[in-house]
Amino acid sequence: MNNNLETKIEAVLFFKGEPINLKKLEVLLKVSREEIAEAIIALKSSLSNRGVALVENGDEITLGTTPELSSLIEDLQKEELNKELSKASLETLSIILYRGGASRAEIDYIRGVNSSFTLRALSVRGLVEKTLDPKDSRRYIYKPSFEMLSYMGVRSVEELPDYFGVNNEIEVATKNLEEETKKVAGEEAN
Amino acid sequence: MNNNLETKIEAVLFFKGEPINLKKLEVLLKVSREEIAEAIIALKSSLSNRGVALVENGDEITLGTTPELSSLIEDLQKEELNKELSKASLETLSIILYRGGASRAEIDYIRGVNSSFTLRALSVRGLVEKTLDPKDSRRYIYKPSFEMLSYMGVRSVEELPDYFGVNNEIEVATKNLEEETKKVAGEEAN
Amino acid sequence: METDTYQIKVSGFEGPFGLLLDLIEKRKLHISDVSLADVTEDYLKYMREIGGLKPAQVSSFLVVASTLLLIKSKSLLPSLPLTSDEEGDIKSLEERLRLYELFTRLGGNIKTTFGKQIIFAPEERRQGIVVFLPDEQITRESMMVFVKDVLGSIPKKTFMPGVEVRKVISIEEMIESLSGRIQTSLKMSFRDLHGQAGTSKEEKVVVIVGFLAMLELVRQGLIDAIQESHNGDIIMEKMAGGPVQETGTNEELTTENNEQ
Repeated sequence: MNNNLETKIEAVLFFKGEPINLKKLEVLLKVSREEIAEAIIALKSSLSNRGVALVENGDEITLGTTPELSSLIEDLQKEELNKELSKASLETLSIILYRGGASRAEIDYIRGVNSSFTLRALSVRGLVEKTLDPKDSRRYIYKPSFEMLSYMGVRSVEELPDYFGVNNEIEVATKNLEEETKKVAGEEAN
Repeated sequence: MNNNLETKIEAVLFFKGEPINLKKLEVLLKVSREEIAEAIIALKSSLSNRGVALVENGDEITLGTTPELSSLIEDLQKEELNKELSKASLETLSIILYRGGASRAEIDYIRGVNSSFTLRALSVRGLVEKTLDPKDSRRYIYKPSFEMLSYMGVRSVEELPDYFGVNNEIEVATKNLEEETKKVAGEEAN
Repeated sequence: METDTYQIKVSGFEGPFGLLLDLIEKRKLHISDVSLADVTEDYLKYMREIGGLKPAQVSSFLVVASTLLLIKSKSLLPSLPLTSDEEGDIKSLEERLRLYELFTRLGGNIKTTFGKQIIFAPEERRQGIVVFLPDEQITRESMMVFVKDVLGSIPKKTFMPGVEVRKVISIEEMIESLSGRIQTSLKMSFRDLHGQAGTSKEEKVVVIVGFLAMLELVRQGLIDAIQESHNGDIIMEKMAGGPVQETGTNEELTTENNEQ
């Protein structure tokens, strides 16, 4: 039964060829979130030594080629890959990746400069995505995209280098951040 | 080694998503036909109870969703095709119409986000057509399909309301955005 | 002197934190109010040499400069009274700088990893379904509305956050008031210092007088920096145009600026 669900998810992901929301999987396969979560764990382990990998990003999952075979697939790729990141992009991306999403006010606050242009450029490149903040519908949160995780060769943000080491540090350091930036956000157009 | 070859074949098949000739695999992976044949047997058995299956047809192989799940995939397909177009899709379509055909980069600049998935959705429904850019063979131009134009009751895009005004505005905006992005990119690169 | 050996590459920094961190690291210090006071003069020297920066950049450098001035004044004259807002500014500068340092370090991780081992999504499949499936939302009118909405939402130019504009406009005022406060506090400190061993007293006064002179230089340099920037932005108009006006007007201008 559960095994069956795992193969169903795999088939759906393969057919779609793009990220799918877990909520959508629940509805489509008529099962609970718990069952989905369990099946995903099983699928991940089934795919652990294969040519295809499961990538997770927030509430979405997708399939991609395994990062270890990157150079093989890169030769087959027709479109040009842009592997350049400016200093401003690196700073902005590290905040978004390691904080698991950030508002523009927070990014501006940490960087000490206006980041709207950098964010737009990263968004055009598909490396970050702008979504409404679930906690505050008046503001936007920038989140890492699948494209970003793919370029980093990680199956989820937890696989980022130093992720667990710095997570706690960030938690402590950014405790006041939300309070501080809320004051600023109210006065901004964005 | 053989196991390694198996995952390589799986990754290539997954990435291409279409039938591949065995001869081509030999060249690509720099191995003999025997080694390919052996790896294919292994891959077939690895995939025997999965959501994705290996399909052989003469000298060609490909990956497909497992036949047992065909009704699930058909449902998904139907649902995909019949669902309402998203705001992103409508926005993208309107740019393609009023630009009289646009590259993905141009659409991305104007929308400020990456449009690859959206363009895919529009293509699948036959609303737009992808052709190679005659000016640059590495990129594609998306054009409204003939069916799209006749559905809208126009013989050509020029008959769209306020076409020339809007077309000119897009032209100017694209140029400005491209220039400004280049300027920023140059500065950021130090 | 040690400070003279610093080779600061003008315009090598996008924002003030990169510069500050660089100055602190060159002195092999950690982020603290003490190290910030130490690098204040280097920072202000950089500010004076700065040229050709965009108004938005100038503003972020100035905001930090004003906080550094407070830190430096306080370190010279511990008796200088600070408002709670000013103390907050100092604390938050340290905090922001630590955060910035952390994320710059993590940015290094991204730099070394990005694009090295890529996970590829499948290519677009060629044999797409060739059926035509329109949507009743697509009409001549709706398409025109959509395209005009998209064009309307393109940002025209990068603008400055409102808060920073106001801070920039008041920095000239702040320098003036700071000079006054230091002088007052210095007179009081004279009495405080009177009974103590006299050697450091004169030295200290010399340092403080030097600092006051520097404040005046910064004020001049600041005006130069702003005048050198490209025209067309409200900040230069404000700063070059003379005395500062009340905040209400500035906010209005900022909003206009955003919406242009």
